[in-house]
Amino acid sequence: MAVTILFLGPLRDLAGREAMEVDAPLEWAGLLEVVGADVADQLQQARVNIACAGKVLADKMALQAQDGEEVALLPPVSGG
Amino acid sequence: MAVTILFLGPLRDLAGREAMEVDAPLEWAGLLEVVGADVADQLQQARVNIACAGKVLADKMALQAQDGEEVALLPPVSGG
Amino acid sequence: MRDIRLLSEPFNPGALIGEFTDANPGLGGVCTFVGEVRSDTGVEALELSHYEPLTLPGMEQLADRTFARFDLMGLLMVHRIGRMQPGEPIVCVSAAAKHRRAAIDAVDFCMDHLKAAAWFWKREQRDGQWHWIEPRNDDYADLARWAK
Amino acid sequence: MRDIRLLSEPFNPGALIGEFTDANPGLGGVCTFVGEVRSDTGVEALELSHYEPLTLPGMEQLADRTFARFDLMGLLMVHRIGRMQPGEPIVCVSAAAKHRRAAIDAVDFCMDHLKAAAWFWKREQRDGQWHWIEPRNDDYADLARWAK
Repeated sequence: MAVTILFLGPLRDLAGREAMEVDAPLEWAGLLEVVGADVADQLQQARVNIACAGKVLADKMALQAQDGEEVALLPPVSGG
Repeated sequence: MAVTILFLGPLRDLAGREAMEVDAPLEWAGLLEVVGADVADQLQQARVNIACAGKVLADKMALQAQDGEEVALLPPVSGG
Repeated sequence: MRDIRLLSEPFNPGALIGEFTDANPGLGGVCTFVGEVRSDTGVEALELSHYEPLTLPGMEQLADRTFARFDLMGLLMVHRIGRMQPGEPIVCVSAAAKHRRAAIDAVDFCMDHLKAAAWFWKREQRDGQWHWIEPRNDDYADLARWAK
Repeated sequence: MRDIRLLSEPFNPGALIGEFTDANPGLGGVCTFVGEVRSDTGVEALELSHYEPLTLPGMEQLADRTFARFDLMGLLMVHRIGRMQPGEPIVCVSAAAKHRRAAIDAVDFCMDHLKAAAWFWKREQRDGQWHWIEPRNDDYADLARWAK
Protein backbone atom coordinates (compact mmCIF):
# COMPACT_ATOMS: atom_id res chain seq x y z
CA MET A 1 0.00 0.00 0.00
CA ALA A 2 0.93 3.64 -0.26
CA VAL A 3 0.00 7.19 0.65
CA THR A 4 -2.21 9.15 -1.76
CA ILE A 5 -1.50 12.85 -2.11
CA LEU A 6 -4.46 14.92 -3.33
CA PHE A 7 -4.03 18.38 -4.86
CA LEU A 8 -7.08 20.56 -4.22
CA GLY A 9 -8.23 23.68 -6.02
CA PRO A 10 -5.46 25.75 -7.65
CA LEU A 11 -2.79 23.35 -6.38
CA ARG A 12 -4.16 20.85 -8.89
CA ASP A 13 -3.18 23.18 -11.74
CA LEU A 14 0.17 23.93 -10.15
CA ALA A 15 0.95 20.23 -9.72
CA GLY A 16 -0.39 19.39 -13.16
CA ARG A 17 -2.36 16.49 -11.70
CA GLU A 18 -5.10 15.68 -9.21
CA ALA A 19 -3.32 13.04 -7.19
CA MET A 20 -0.17 10.98 -6.82
CA GLU A 21 0.79 7.87 -4.87
CA VAL A 22 3.99 7.65 -2.88
CA ASP A 23 5.47 5.06 -0.53
CA ALA A 24 4.43 5.10 3.10
CA PRO A 25 5.24 6.47 5.57
CA LEU A 26 5.20 10.11 4.44
CA GLU A 27 6.48 12.97 6.57
CA TRP A 28 6.75 16.73 5.99
CA ALA A 29 10.24 16.63 4.50
CA GLY A 30 9.35 13.77 2.19
CA LEU A 31 6.18 15.53 1.08
CA LEU A 32 8.11 18.67 0.08
CA GLU A 33 10.47 16.51 -1.97
CA VAL A 34 7.85 14.63 -3.98
CA VAL A 35 5.34 17.38 -4.84
CA GLY A 36 7.61 19.54 -6.99
CA ALA A 37 9.12 22.93 -6.23
CA ASP A 38 6.04 25.04 -7.04
CA VAL A 39 3.73 23.12 -4.76
CA ALA A 40 6.43 22.86 -2.09
CA ASP A 41 6.70 26.68 -2.12
CA GLN A 42 2.93 26.94 -1.56
CA LEU A 43 2.98 24.35 1.23
CA GLN A 44 5.41 26.46 3.18
CA GLN A 45 2.92 29.34 3.28
CA ALA A 46 0.79 29.57 6.43
CA ARG A 47 -2.40 29.90 4.38
CA VAL A 48 -2.03 26.42 2.88
CA ASN A 49 -3.28 23.58 5.07
CA ILE A 50 -2.78 19.84 5.03
CA ALA A 51 -5.29 17.17 6.01
CA CYS A 52 -4.24 13.61 6.75
CA ALA A 53 -6.81 10.80 6.99
CA GLY A 54 -9.66 13.34 6.91
CA LYS A 55 -8.32 15.62 9.68
CA VAL A 56 -6.79 19.04 9.14
CA LEU A 57 -3.40 19.12 10.86
CA ALA A 58 -2.91 21.84 13.47
CA ASP A 59 0.83 21.60 12.73
CA LYS A 60 1.40 20.47 9.17
CA MET A 61 5.12 19.91 9.79
CA ALA A 62 4.07 17.10 12.13
CA LEU A 63 2.66 15.10 9.18
CA GLN A 64 2.94 11.33 9.70
CA ALA A 65 0.97 9.59 6.95
CA GLN A 66 0.72 5.80 7.13
CA ASP A 67 -0.05 3.12 4.58
CA GLY A 68 -3.46 3.66 2.97
CA GLU A 69 -3.93 7.19 4.25
CA GLU A 70 -4.83 10.17 2.11
CA VAL A 71 -2.92 13.46 2.39
CA ALA A 72 -4.90 16.42 1.04
CA LEU A 73 -3.15 19.67 0.20
CA LEU A 74 -5.60 22.51 0.89
CA PRO A 75 -4.95 25.97 -0.58
CA PRO A 76 -6.92 29.06 0.53
CA VAL A 77 -10.62 28.40 0.22
CA SER A 78 -13.34 30.37 -1.52
CA GLY A 79 -16.99 29.44 -1.28
CA GLY A 80 -20.42 31.06 -1.48
CA MET B 1 -64.94 74.41 8.62
CA ALA B 2 -62.83 73.19 11.48
CA VAL B 3 -59.69 71.37 12.50
CA THR B 4 -59.87 67.58 12.88
CA ILE B 5 -57.77 66.04 15.65
CA LEU B 6 -56.88 62.36 15.11
CA PHE B 7 -55.79 60.10 17.95
CA LEU B 8 -53.46 57.38 16.72
CA GLY B 9 -52.53 54.05 18.32
CA PRO B 10 -52.76 53.96 22.12
CA LEU B 11 -53.81 57.64 22.26
CA ARG B 12 -57.10 56.52 20.76
CA ASP B 13 -57.79 54.41 23.86
CA LEU B 14 -56.61 57.19 26.16
CA ALA B 15 -58.87 59.75 24.47
CA GLY B 16 -61.76 57.32 24.29
CA ARG B 17 -62.31 58.27 20.64
CA GLU B 18 -60.64 58.23 17.24
CA ALA B 19 -61.14 61.86 16.30
CA MET B 20 -62.67 65.16 17.30
CA GLU B 21 -63.41 68.42 15.52
CA VAL B 22 -62.55 71.80 16.98
CA ASP B 23 -62.71 75.38 15.72
CA ALA B 24 -59.87 76.71 13.63
CA PRO B 25 -57.25 77.97 14.09
CA LEU B 26 -55.69 75.53 16.56
CA GLU B 27 -52.40 76.20 18.33
CA TRP B 28 -50.40 74.20 20.89
CA ALA B 29 -52.04 75.74 23.95
CA GLY B 30 -55.53 75.25 22.52
CA LEU B 31 -54.73 71.63 21.62
CA LEU B 32 -53.66 70.81 25.19
CA GLU B 33 -56.93 72.27 26.47
CA VAL B 34 -59.30 70.32 24.23
CA VAL B 35 -57.76 66.81 24.26
CA GLY B 36 -58.24 66.07 27.95
CA ALA B 37 -55.66 65.83 30.71
CA ASP B 38 -54.42 62.29 29.95
CA VAL B 39 -53.67 62.98 26.30
CA ALA B 40 -52.27 66.44 27.15
CA ASP B 41 -49.79 64.72 29.52
CA GLN B 42 -48.69 62.42 26.71
CA LEU B 43 -48.35 65.28 24.23
CA GLN B 44 -45.86 66.97 26.50
CA GLN B 45 -43.52 63.97 26.28
CA ALA B 46 -40.76 64.22 23.68
CA ARG B 47 -41.59 60.78 22.28
CA VAL B 48 -45.05 61.87 21.13
CA ASN B 49 -45.15 63.68 17.78
CA ILE B 50 -47.72 65.83 16.04
CA ALA B 51 -48.41 66.01 12.31
CA CYS B 52 -50.36 68.87 10.78
CA ALA B 53 -51.68 68.66 7.21
CA GLY B 54 -49.66 65.49 6.60
CA LYS B 55 -46.30 66.83 7.85
CA VAL B 56 -44.65 65.87 11.12
CA LEU B 57 -43.80 69.05 13.02
CA ALA B 58 -40.15 69.52 13.96
CA ASP B 59 -41.38 71.70 16.85
CA LYS B 60 -44.83 70.62 17.93
CA MET B 61 -45.26 73.72 20.12
CA ALA B 62 -45.25 75.72 16.87
CA LEU B 63 -48.54 74.07 15.79
CA GLN B 64 -50.68 76.41 13.67
CA ALA B 65 -53.58 74.39 12.23
CA GLN B 66 -55.93 76.19 9.83
CA ASP B 67 -59.47 75.54 8.67
CA GLY B 68 -59.83 72.09 7.08
CA GLU B 69 -56.48 70.80 8.28
CA GLU B 70 -55.97 67.51 10.12
CA VAL B 71 -53.86 67.36 13.28
CA ALA B 72 -52.62 63.82 14.01
CA LEU B 73 -51.32 62.91 17.46
CA LEU B 74 -48.60 60.28 17.04
CA PRO B 75 -47.49 58.21 20.02
CA PRO B 76 -44.35 56.01 19.93
CA VAL B 77 -44.49 53.72 16.93
CA SER B 78 -44.06 49.96 16.71
CA GLY B 79 -43.98 48.12 13.39
CA GLY B 80 -42.57 44.95 11.88
CA MET C 1 -36.19 47.27 -9.09
CA ARG C 2 -37.99 49.07 -6.30
CA ASP C 3 -41.26 47.83 -4.82
CA ILE C 4 -42.66 49.48 -1.69
CA ARG C 5 -46.13 48.48 -0.54
CA LEU C 6 -48.62 48.61 2.30
CA LEU C 7 -50.98 45.64 2.16
CA SER C 8 -54.26 45.22 4.00
CA GLU C 9 -54.69 41.54 3.05
CA PRO C 10 -52.55 38.43 3.71
CA PHE C 11 -49.64 37.95 1.31
CA ASN C 12 -47.30 35.16 0.25
CA PRO C 13 -43.67 36.24 0.77
CA GLY C 14 -42.37 33.41 -1.43
CA ALA C 15 -44.26 34.70 -4.45
CA LEU C 16 -43.06 38.27 -3.88
CA ILE C 17 -39.43 37.18 -3.46
CA GLY C 18 -39.53 35.01 -6.57
CA GLU C 19 -40.78 37.92 -8.68
CA PHE C 20 -38.31 40.28 -7.06
CA THR C 21 -35.33 37.99 -7.72
CA ASP C 22 -36.36 37.54 -11.35
CA ALA C 23 -36.69 41.32 -11.70
CA ASN C 24 -33.02 41.86 -10.80
CA PRO C 25 -31.04 39.90 -13.39
CA GLY C 26 -27.29 39.84 -12.81
CA LEU C 27 -27.53 40.01 -9.03
CA GLY C 28 -24.88 38.37 -6.84
CA GLY C 29 -27.07 37.88 -3.79
CA VAL C 30 -30.50 38.46 -2.32
CA CYS C 31 -31.14 38.83 1.39
CA THR C 32 -34.69 38.59 2.67
CA PHE C 33 -36.31 38.97 6.05
CA VAL C 34 -39.87 37.86 6.70
CA GLY C 35 -41.51 38.66 10.03
CA GLU C 36 -44.55 36.70 11.15
CA VAL C 37 -47.06 36.89 13.98
CA ARG C 38 -45.67 34.50 16.59
CA SER C 39 -47.99 31.70 17.51
CA ASP C 40 -46.31 30.37 20.66
CA THR C 41 -47.02 33.20 23.04
CA GLY C 42 -50.75 33.18 23.66
CA VAL C 43 -51.33 35.89 21.08
CA GLU C 44 -54.74 35.41 19.48
CA ALA C 45 -54.49 38.22 16.95
CA LEU C 46 -52.33 41.17 16.08
CA GLU C 47 -53.47 44.49 14.66
CA LEU C 48 -51.33 47.08 12.94
CA SER C 49 -52.74 50.53 12.45
CA HIS C 50 -51.09 53.33 10.52
CA TYR C 51 -51.58 56.95 9.51
CA GLU C 52 -52.10 57.02 5.79
CA PRO C 53 -50.63 60.46 5.00
CA LEU C 54 -47.34 59.47 6.64
CA THR C 55 -46.87 55.72 6.52
CA LEU C 56 -46.27 54.90 2.86
CA PRO C 57 -44.41 58.20 2.19
CA GLY C 58 -42.22 57.33 5.21
CA MET C 59 -41.47 53.90 3.75
CA GLU C 60 -40.56 55.53 0.43
CA GLN C 61 -38.17 57.87 2.24
CA LEU C 62 -36.68 54.89 4.05
CA ALA C 63 -36.16 53.21 0.67
CA ASP C 64 -34.46 56.39 -0.65
CA ARG C 65 -32.08 56.37 2.31
CA THR C 66 -31.42 52.65 1.87
CA PHE C 67 -30.50 53.06 -1.81
CA ALA C 68 -28.31 56.05 -0.91
CA ARG C 69 -26.47 54.16 1.84
CA PHE C 70 -25.96 50.69 0.31
CA ASP C 71 -24.86 49.58 -3.14
CA LEU C 72 -28.11 47.88 -4.15
CA MET C 73 -29.71 46.71 -7.35
CA GLY C 74 -33.20 46.35 -5.94
CA LEU C 75 -35.28 46.71 -2.80
CA LEU C 76 -38.63 45.16 -1.88
CA MET C 77 -40.37 46.44 1.26
CA VAL C 78 -43.86 45.16 2.02
CA HIS C 79 -45.69 45.77 5.30
CA ARG C 80 -49.09 44.53 6.40
CA ILE C 81 -51.70 46.66 8.09
CA GLY C 82 -54.96 45.54 9.66
CA ARG C 83 -55.74 42.45 11.71
CA MET C 84 -53.59 39.32 11.44
CA GLN C 85 -53.65 35.78 12.80
CA PRO C 86 -50.67 33.91 14.32
CA GLY C 87 -48.43 32.59 11.57
CA GLU C 88 -49.36 35.32 9.08
CA PRO C 89 -46.55 37.40 7.57
CA ILE C 90 -46.35 40.99 8.83
CA VAL C 91 -43.37 42.31 6.93
CA CYS C 92 -41.09 41.26 4.08
CA VAL C 93 -37.92 43.13 3.13
CA SER C 94 -35.69 41.87 0.35
CA ALA C 95 -32.53 43.47 -1.05
CA ALA C 96 -30.65 42.46 -4.18
CA ALA C 97 -27.03 43.48 -4.72
CA LYS C 98 -23.79 42.50 -6.42
CA HIS C 99 -22.24 41.63 -3.06
CA ARG C 100 -23.77 40.04 0.00
CA ARG C 101 -22.69 42.69 2.54
CA ALA C 102 -24.83 45.42 0.94
CA ALA C 103 -27.83 43.09 0.67
CA ILE C 104 -27.65 41.85 4.27
CA ASP C 105 -26.95 45.29 5.75
CA ALA C 106 -29.76 46.92 3.74
CA VAL C 107 -32.29 44.42 5.09
CA ASP C 108 -30.99 44.92 8.62
CA PHE C 109 -31.23 48.74 8.22
CA CYS C 110 -34.78 48.63 6.84
CA MET C 111 -36.02 46.23 9.50
CA ASP C 112 -34.59 48.31 12.35
CA HIS C 113 -36.33 51.39 10.96
CA LEU C 114 -39.64 49.65 10.24
CA LYS C 115 -39.64 48.24 13.76
CA ALA C 116 -38.99 51.41 15.71
CA ALA C 117 -39.15 54.40 13.36
CA ALA C 118 -41.99 53.94 10.87
CA TRP C 119 -45.59 55.08 11.31
CA PHE C 120 -47.18 51.90 12.62
CA TRP C 121 -48.88 51.09 15.89
CA LYS C 122 -49.19 47.48 16.95
CA ARG C 123 -51.45 45.77 19.44
CA GLU C 124 -51.90 42.15 20.43
CA GLN C 125 -54.94 40.31 21.65
CA ARG C 126 -54.41 37.92 24.59
CA ASP C 127 -57.26 36.31 26.51
CA GLY C 128 -59.62 38.51 24.53
CA GLN C 129 -57.90 41.73 25.67
CA TRP C 130 -55.98 44.08 23.39
CA HIS C 131 -52.55 45.34 24.51
CA TRP C 132 -50.49 48.01 22.75
CA ILE C 133 -46.93 46.95 22.00
CA GLU C 134 -43.99 49.32 22.07
CA PRO C 135 -40.58 48.48 20.64
CA ARG C 136 -38.28 46.65 23.05
CA ASN C 137 -35.16 48.43 24.32
CA ASP C 138 -33.19 46.13 22.01
CA ASP C 139 -35.11 47.58 19.07
CA TYR C 140 -34.12 51.14 19.98
CA ALA C 141 -30.51 50.00 20.48
CA ASP C 142 -30.53 48.29 17.08
CA LEU C 143 -31.83 51.47 15.46
CA ALA C 144 -29.16 53.59 17.15
CA ARG C 145 -26.40 51.53 15.47
CA TRP C 146 -27.12 53.26 12.15
CA ALA C 147 -26.67 56.79 13.51
CA LYS C 148 -22.91 56.18 13.92
CA MET D 1 -35.20 22.28 12.26
CA ARG D 2 -31.71 21.75 10.93
CA ASP D 3 -30.99 21.03 7.28
CA ILE D 4 -27.38 21.08 6.04
CA ARG D 5 -26.70 19.92 2.48
CA LEU D 6 -24.17 19.82 -0.32
CA LEU D 7 -25.91 19.64 -3.70
CA SER D 8 -24.36 18.72 -7.02
CA GLU D 9 -27.43 19.70 -9.06
CA PRO D 10 -29.31 23.02 -9.51
CA PHE D 11 -31.81 23.81 -6.76
CA ASN D 12 -34.78 26.12 -6.23
CA PRO D 13 -34.20 28.29 -3.13
CA GLY D 14 -37.86 29.29 -2.96
CA ALA D 15 -38.97 25.68 -2.54
CA LEU D 16 -36.35 25.06 0.18
CA ILE D 17 -37.28 28.23 2.07
CA GLY D 18 -40.99 27.48 1.90
CA GLU D 19 -40.44 24.03 3.41
CA PHE D 20 -38.04 25.41 5.98
CA THR D 21 -40.45 28.13 7.11
CA ASP D 22 -43.28 25.62 7.44
CA ALA D 23 -40.99 23.34 9.47
CA ASN D 24 -40.49 26.02 12.15
CA PRO D 25 -43.98 26.83 13.44
CA GLY D 26 -44.13 29.67 15.95
CA LEU D 27 -41.20 31.57 14.49
CA GLY D 28 -41.03 35.36 14.72
CA GLY D 29 -38.82 35.88 11.69
CA VAL D 30 -36.86 34.16 8.96
CA CYS D 31 -33.80 35.66 7.33
CA THR D 32 -32.51 34.15 4.11
CA PHE D 33 -29.54 34.82 1.89
CA VAL D 34 -29.30 33.37 -1.60
CA GLY D 35 -26.09 33.81 -3.58
CA GLU D 36 -26.12 33.37 -7.35
CA VAL D 37 -23.55 33.23 -10.13
CA ARG D 38 -23.41 36.80 -11.43
CA SER D 39 -24.25 37.18 -15.07
CA ASP D 40 -23.05 40.71 -15.75
CA THR D 41 -19.33 40.22 -15.53
CA GLY D 42 -18.37 38.11 -18.52
CA VAL D 43 -18.39 34.93 -16.45
CA GLU D 44 -19.41 32.01 -18.65
CA ALA D 45 -19.44 29.35 -15.94
CA LEU D 46 -18.44 28.84 -12.35
CA GLU D 47 -17.12 25.66 -10.78
CA LEU D 48 -16.98 24.84 -7.10
CA SER D 49 -14.84 21.92 -6.00
CA HIS D 50 -14.64 20.56 -2.49
CA TYR D 51 -12.90 17.88 -0.43
CA GLU D 52 -15.53 15.41 0.60
CA PRO D 53 -14.02 14.24 3.93
CA LEU D 54 -13.95 17.84 5.18
CA THR D 55 -16.60 19.91 3.45
CA LEU D 56 -19.93 18.62 4.77
CA PRO D 57 -18.49 17.86 8.26
CA GLY D 58 -17.17 21.44 8.26
CA MET D 59 -20.62 22.78 7.40
CA GLU D 60 -22.12 20.69 10.22
CA GLN D 61 -19.56 22.17 12.64
CA LEU D 62 -20.43 25.65 11.38
CA ALA D 63 -24.10 24.87 12.06
CA ASP D 64 -23.20 23.71 15.59
CA ARG D 65 -21.37 26.97 16.25
CA THR D 66 -24.26 28.98 14.79
CA PHE D 67 -26.82 27.29 17.05
CA ALA D 68 -24.49 27.80 20.04
CA ARG D 69 -23.98 31.49 19.31
CA PHE D 70 -27.46 32.66 18.28
CA ASP D 71 -30.92 31.99 19.73
CA LEU D 72 -32.30 30.10 16.74
CA MET D 73 -35.22 27.79 16.07
CA GLY D 74 -33.92 26.47 12.78
CA LEU D 75 -31.08 26.69 10.28
CA LEU D 76 -30.95 25.74 6.61
CA MET D 77 -27.55 25.75 4.91
CA VAL D 78 -27.34 24.50 1.32
CA HIS D 79 -24.26 24.86 -0.88
CA ARG D 80 -23.78 23.83 -4.49
CA ILE D 81 -20.75 22.03 -5.83
CA GLY D 82 -19.90 21.32 -9.45
CA ARG D 83 -20.33 23.47 -12.53
CA MET D 84 -22.90 26.27 -12.62
CA GLN D 85 -24.23 28.75 -15.17
CA PRO D 86 -24.77 32.49 -14.61
CA GLY D 87 -28.00 33.06 -12.68
CA GLU D 88 -27.87 29.70 -10.90
CA PRO D 89 -28.01 29.68 -7.10
CA ILE D 90 -24.72 28.76 -5.37
CA VAL D 91 -25.69 29.01 -1.74
CA CYS D 92 -28.80 29.42 0.39
CA VAL D 93 -28.72 30.05 4.14
CA SER D 94 -31.91 30.58 6.09
CA ALA D 95 -32.33 31.09 9.84
CA ALA D 96 -35.57 31.06 11.80
CA ALA D 97 -35.80 32.65 15.24
CA LYS D 98 -38.17 34.30 17.71
CA HIS D 99 -36.48 37.67 17.11
CA ARG D 100 -35.05 39.16 13.96
CA ARG D 101 -31.59 40.01 15.32
CA ALA D 102 -30.66 36.36 15.87
CA ALA D 103 -31.99 35.36 12.45
CA ILE D 104 -30.18 38.12 10.56
CA ASP D 105 -26.91 37.74 12.47
CA ALA D 106 -26.91 33.95 12.07
CA VAL D 107 -27.21 34.26 8.29
CA ASP D 108 -24.46 36.88 8.23
CA PHE D 109 -22.21 34.63 10.36
CA CYS D 110 -22.79 31.55 8.22
CA MET D 111 -22.23 33.40 4.95
CA ASP D 112 -18.96 34.96 6.13
CA HIS D 113 -17.70 31.50 7.11
CA LEU D 114 -18.93 29.76 3.96
CA LYS D 115 -17.27 32.45 1.85
CA ALA D 116 -13.82 32.43 3.41
CA ALA D 117 -13.54 29.54 5.87
CA ALA D 118 -15.28 26.46 4.43
CA TRP D 119 -13.68 23.79 2.27
CA PHE D 120 -14.60 25.03 -1.20
CA TRP D 121 -12.49 26.17 -4.13
CA LYS D 122 -14.07 28.33 -6.78
CA ARG D 123 -13.04 29.07 -10.33
CA GLU D 124 -14.66 31.12 -13.08
CA GLN D 125 -14.55 30.69 -16.82
CA ARG D 126 -14.04 33.89 -18.87
CA ASP D 127 -13.29 33.88 -22.59
CA GLY D 128 -12.96 30.13 -22.34
CA GLN D 129 -10.22 30.34 -19.69
CA TRP D 130 -10.61 29.15 -16.10
CA HIS D 131 -9.44 31.44 -13.26
CA TRP D 132 -9.25 30.50 -9.59
CA ILE D 133 -11.03 32.95 -7.29
CA GLU D 134 -9.82 33.78 -3.79
CA PRO D 135 -11.91 35.63 -1.24
CA ARG D 136 -11.68 39.42 -1.46
CA ASN D 137 -10.00 41.33 1.38
CA ASP D 138 -13.51 42.44 2.36
CA ASP D 139 -14.44 38.79 2.87
CA TYR D 140 -11.56 38.23 5.28
CA ALA D 141 -12.45 41.45 7.10
CA ASP D 142 -16.09 40.33 7.37
CA LEU D 143 -14.99 37.00 8.81
CA ALA D 144 -12.71 38.69 11.36
CA ARG D 145 -15.71 40.56 12.87
CA TRP D 146 -16.91 37.34 14.52
CA ALA D 147 -13.63 36.71 16.35
CA LYS D 148 -14.27 39.71 18.63
